[in-house]
Amino acid sequence: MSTAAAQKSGFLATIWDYLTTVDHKKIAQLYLYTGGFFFLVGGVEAMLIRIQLMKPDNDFLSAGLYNEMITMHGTTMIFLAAMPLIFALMNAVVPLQIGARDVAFPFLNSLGFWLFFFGGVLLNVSWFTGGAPDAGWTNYAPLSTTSPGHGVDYYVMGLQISGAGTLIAGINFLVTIVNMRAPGMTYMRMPLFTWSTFVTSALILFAFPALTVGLFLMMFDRMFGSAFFDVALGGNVIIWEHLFWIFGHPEVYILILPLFGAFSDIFSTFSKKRLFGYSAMVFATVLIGFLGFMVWAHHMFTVGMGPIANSIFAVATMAIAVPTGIKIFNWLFTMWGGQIRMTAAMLWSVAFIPSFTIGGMTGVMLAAAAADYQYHDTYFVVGHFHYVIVGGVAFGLFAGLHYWWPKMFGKILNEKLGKLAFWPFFIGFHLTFFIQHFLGLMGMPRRYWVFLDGQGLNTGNLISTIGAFLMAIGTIIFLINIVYTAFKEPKVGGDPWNGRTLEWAIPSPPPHYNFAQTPLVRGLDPLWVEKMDGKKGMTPSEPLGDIHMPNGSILPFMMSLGMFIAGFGFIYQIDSSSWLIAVFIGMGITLGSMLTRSLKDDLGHHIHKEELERDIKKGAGK
Amino acid sequence: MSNAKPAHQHEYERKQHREEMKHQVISFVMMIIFTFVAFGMVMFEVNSFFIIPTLILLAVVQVAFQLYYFMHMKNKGHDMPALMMYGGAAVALLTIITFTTLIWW
Amino acid sequence: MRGWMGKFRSLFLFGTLALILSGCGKDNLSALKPKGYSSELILDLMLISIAIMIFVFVIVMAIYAFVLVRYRQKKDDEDIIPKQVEGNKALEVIWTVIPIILLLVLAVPTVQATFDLADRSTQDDDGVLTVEVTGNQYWWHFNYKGEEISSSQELYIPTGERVYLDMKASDVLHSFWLPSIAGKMDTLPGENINTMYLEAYEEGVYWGHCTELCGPSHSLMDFRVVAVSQDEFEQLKEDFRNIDPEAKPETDSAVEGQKTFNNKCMSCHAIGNAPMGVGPNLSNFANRERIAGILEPTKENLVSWITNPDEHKPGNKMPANLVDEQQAEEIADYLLQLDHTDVGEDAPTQSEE
Amino acid sequence: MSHDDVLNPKQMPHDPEKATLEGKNKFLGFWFFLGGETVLFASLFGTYLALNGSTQGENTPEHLFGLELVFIMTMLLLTSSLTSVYAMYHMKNHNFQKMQLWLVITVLLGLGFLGCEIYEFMHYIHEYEFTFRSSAFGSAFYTLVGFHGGHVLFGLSWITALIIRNQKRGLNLYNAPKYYIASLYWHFIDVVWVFIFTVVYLMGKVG
Ligand code: HEA
Ligand code: HEA
Ligand code: HEC
Ligand code: CUA
Ligand SMILES: [Cu+2]
Repeated sequence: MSTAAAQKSGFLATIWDYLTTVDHKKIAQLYLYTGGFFFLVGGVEAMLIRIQLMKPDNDFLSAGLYNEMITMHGTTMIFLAAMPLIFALMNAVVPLQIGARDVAFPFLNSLGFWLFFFGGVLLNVSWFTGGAPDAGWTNYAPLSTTSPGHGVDYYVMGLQISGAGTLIAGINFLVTIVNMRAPGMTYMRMPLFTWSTFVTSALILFAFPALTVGLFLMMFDRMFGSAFFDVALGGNVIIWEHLFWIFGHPEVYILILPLFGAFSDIFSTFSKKRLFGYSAMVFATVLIGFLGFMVWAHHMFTVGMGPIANSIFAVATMAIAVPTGIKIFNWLFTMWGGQIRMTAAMLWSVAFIPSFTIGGMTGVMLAAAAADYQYHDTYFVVGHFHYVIVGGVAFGLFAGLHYWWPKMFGKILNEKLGKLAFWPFFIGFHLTFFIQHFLGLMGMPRRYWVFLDGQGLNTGNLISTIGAFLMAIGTIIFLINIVYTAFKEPKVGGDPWNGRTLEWAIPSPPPHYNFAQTPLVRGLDPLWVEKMDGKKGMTPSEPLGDIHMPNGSILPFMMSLGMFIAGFGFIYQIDSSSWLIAVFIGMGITLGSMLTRSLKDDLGHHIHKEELERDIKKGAGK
Repeated sequence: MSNAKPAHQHEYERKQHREEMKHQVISFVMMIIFTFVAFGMVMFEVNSFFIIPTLILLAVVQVAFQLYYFMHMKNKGHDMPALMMYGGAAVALLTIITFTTLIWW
Repeated sequence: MRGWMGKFRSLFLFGTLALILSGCGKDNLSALKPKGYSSELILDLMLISIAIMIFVFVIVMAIYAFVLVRYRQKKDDEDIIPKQVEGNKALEVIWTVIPIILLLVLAVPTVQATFDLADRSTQDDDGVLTVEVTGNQYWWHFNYKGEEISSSQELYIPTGERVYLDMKASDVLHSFWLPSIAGKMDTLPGENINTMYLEAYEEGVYWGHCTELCGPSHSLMDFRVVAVSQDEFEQLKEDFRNIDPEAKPETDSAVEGQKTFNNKCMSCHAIGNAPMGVGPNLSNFANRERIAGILEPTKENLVSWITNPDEHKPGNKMPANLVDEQQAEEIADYLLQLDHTDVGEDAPTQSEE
Repeated sequence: MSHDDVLNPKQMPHDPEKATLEGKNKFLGFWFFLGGETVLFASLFGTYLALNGSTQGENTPEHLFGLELVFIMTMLLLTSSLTSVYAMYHMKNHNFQKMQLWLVITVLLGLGFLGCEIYEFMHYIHEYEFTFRSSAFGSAFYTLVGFHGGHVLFGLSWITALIIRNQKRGLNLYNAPKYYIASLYWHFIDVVWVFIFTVVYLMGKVG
């Protein structure tokens, strides 16, 4: 039981506590630490890429290693850094924003995290066992099916396991948002971050199964001799591309939408205004999610689908600019007439607008199918997606972390250092990626281990590399800030930013039951509504009573560990069937844990009224 | 199991359940009939231009019976399930269309 | 279609844009310096889109700058509570409708250009050349359909007419990109054949890249397209058909080289007209601008390639150390005199600049 | 609601599967999961349809498939869907033993189905040398139908585990949602099968 363990002190007890926790706030921290770690790993890989491309004909990395580097950089950044960091924010914030005590499935929440964790570890183990995957993050067949060694097998198993975790997390958030809202929290009163979490989770629900199937087919081809992508036996390599992008395009909106939500909350808080055009914002979010499923083939314009398909997908893709534009203008007009406070969180958000707009506009340029015959697979595309991903997702994560850090850890990240980290990162970002558009048009394809001298590409690449170093400096300052804040900054109260939404109505960090009494929501921006009525906090919707909480459990960890072990078994049974033992052991652990879970009743425990009253005296009630 | 509900309400619920069960049995019979028709058409080689669309239509109707009657999607409190099933079906449809038109050329 | 889009170019904004962009990149390699029908069409499309984007960006930035300057909180205003505006119907309609219009303006030429570039109506006409292109790890093969000639690494085409390419791959995916003449098209293994066309306006040697990740040496899978006048192209066909694989070289060393080559290398390479082998056809090797697509054509480089190709193109399929240093030099002498045509020799190329 | 109420309710509510918050969550979460499964199977169907011409020889759908067995399998599975409906009917009427009985019948029918499927696969492999590896069509066929078979197997184990685990203690608010979603799962398996017999077997025979 988590409460019992927490009372025991000591390092091991803390570890045990985190291994067994089902508390969404602690799971948020786990996501933050692992995602943050993988961001650094992906960042170091990016730096190695940029060093290799610093000058023509460079041989800092070997050709094979370079391909491993880009593959792992892309895969790590997308699946193991950006997504978990987003989940960190969602877990930390969404239940609080809707006035819930926890998520709908605390146990599954923990399972989702551990699956992601072990999937990510499995993927990265490949560095030490003779070579990482090297067929690009898109892993196109037949390069991937014929890639020697076990690199691609790690890709398949790692993503399959962490993908299962993601799917679970998505379902969890969907149900949480549908079922767990506090009284009065209607759909049209939900903060935009919650809304975008909802839409994102729906995208996960419908997009990830396509990846799952793709990975299964890839696994069968590589490990069990099937012929899906083997043209000699009638297979077809385009199938992988479709499956990958049916997943892959929604995935990029899975990445950006939650941060659109975070920006909405931040702009509104630091402009002291309610979000301009709230219902249009909700509508635009849903519409982006919806359209996101109809455009995947814009990644395949040069595959040869023919002019009809290309035209349809081109026009459908362009349509997404409309709801996104609605968002951009609504943010601008949220600030219009407001009282803008330039905190570090706001700084990142403000910087996001021009950066993302450029990225979105190059996206629309890419969507012009005929023109994409020139852009495709060149640095123009690399420029586009780093503008939206770094300028949108990474900026958003920095902004969101600055904004919600006090809620997660009870301390505001040092503002001075925050701004100091911003500037080199911001400048470095534009230096690195703006020039890449031109490099692409001047004839530099992407995924190029070397570019040749005398093609006019030298200066551009050098500038790009310099920019990357500035980003690294920015990142390091941000890390320093975290350490500095942990030791030097004072504790803050529940509502350091003069917030508007429910999460600011409870202490920072919140007690593990979040709300001693479930609040009554009386409008959009519920806390602001109460403040305007001259009240200090939320009005409770229920009398103080016992609170039902779920029990911690080691089973999610065990299930995921089993999958991890089985993963190795699957990878190496090609070499020797004795590895099948690992499959059996691993699956045994997983299935055994599942059986334990379903046969053993687990009804949770209650926190008693007296305990709550004690907490409230100490300040937990407000 | 002891049951402390007022007798009339108890009766009422049971009647409702019986009513529902009747619908379900009817839908089962329909499903069986559809299946017979589908297999019959193929086994007795009813060769017609429409045979494939007809087969698919029969399947879709049959599945609708499963979802709405057997799985109770017609009952209230199923808005969200319906939304998500239709969402899934829409993506499914796009996927199938793609795989039947854009894979070989 | 080209007509009305071409006219845009004379407009002021387009003119300047085109001018600025064309400052970028090398001749015969850059998408911004079109030398052919498709690339020019695409550049026009790009310019339209860039103009729209600049228009949008300027508006966004104007509002942005105004907001950030005007509405920053001042020192003493901390207690001011701004009006909590819910929204504004009129504004919201405006920023929904205007982007839709702008996108339509972009969508129409996009669709037109997409269909234009997929046009194959003249492929089966008399006298229209179709080349079968095959992408291999990491080299290209070109078979001139119906002409009984073929070449590797360098594709010869006549200027001023459409040449169709029927494209496929023998192993993994590749993509054929010729920025200054046309866009790109993937080559796929299996039954899916892709078609695109090239129409070069000027004579020249144009540089192309493989743009689909295809293994360690993906970045070294360069090729060239030599566009020559139609007369010269006729001459070329003539020259290629008359290649005599047995022709005796002039120097002794080359004669030795020929022997060794025929012994050790012919299992993969061909000289003269032959179906595509495991390695590139070397008929007119001395006419190549690069060895294996990337190396300066010096004897030193060639010897080094023959003895250890992997050092230059990691992972390529040609075995190392088939011959010793001495034999390699002789082979190099032999190969470097396989100069079967003068066609294309004075065509301008990007490396000259 | 106290723990006692959940395990030994003084009064069974109208919809026991949705009486607790946990039950409501399970119910909804499981439906969402089925939404995702729809896409999963659609991807498999798509792959199958794309590859069903890639037979590399005479092992074509027309040549291989026999409709009699498929018809029997269909009847088994369809009927098992009805029996699980009966089980839920008795759950709503709080008649635990009858519910268990109908579920046992469901499991038996499901086992029958699975047996036929295994026989079918064996038949193809031994009589026709038509395997997972022999052509892209073979891979697609066994993967699609096998994924469904895997679902059947999982569903059977799940329902069996529930039957055994709860035999002694009867229906309560803690296990009612579990029963309910297990039966949803079983129906969904039938839904998928309807498309399999239509798309794979019937359309395969039509050619
Ligand atoms: C967060 C991630 C993210 C986001 C949000 C986007 C957003 C968009 N992307 Fe991007 N994209 C990627 C991540 C992302 N992309 C990645 C990772 C790849 C490469 C994958 C790989 O190959 O490895 C890629 C590749 C990619 C391609 C394929 C290129 C190629 O490989 O050849 C295309 C083509 O259409 C495209 C288009 C778009 C469009 C139209 C949008 C739109 O959503 C953008 C909409 C936004 C705006 C337009 C700006 C704001 C709007 C206004 C101010 C209103 C007015 C505007 C107009 C009228 C234009 N993207
Ligand atoms: C979330 C997604 C994401 C993010 C954040 C980034 C961030 C960055 N990316 Fe990434 N990138 C991709 C997703 C992403 N990328 C994808 C999907 C691809 C395609 C892959 C493929 O083709 O398959 C790609 C490809 C890609 C390429 C093209 C490679 C090629 O085609 O050959 C390049 C080249 O410049 C590049 C550079 C960078 C840089 C410089 C950053 C920088 O922003 C990174 C900044 C971060 C840091 C610099 C971290 C600094 C950390 C430290 C200094 C560590 C300190 C250490 C300790 C304290 C232990 N990326
Ligand atoms: C097993 C097959 C094989 C054999 C044997 C072989 N080669 Fe090659 N060769 C190749 C391949 C494949 C390439 C293309 C490499 C690439 O560019 O990736 C190549 C490329 C070349 C090139 C560069 C071609 C160009 O178009 O620029 C030369 C020159 C060459 N080989 C010479 C030789 C000589 C000389 C020998 C014998 C000593 C030889 N090869 C034997 C497979 C072979
Ligand atoms: Cu061939 Cu890249
Ligand atoms: Cu996309």
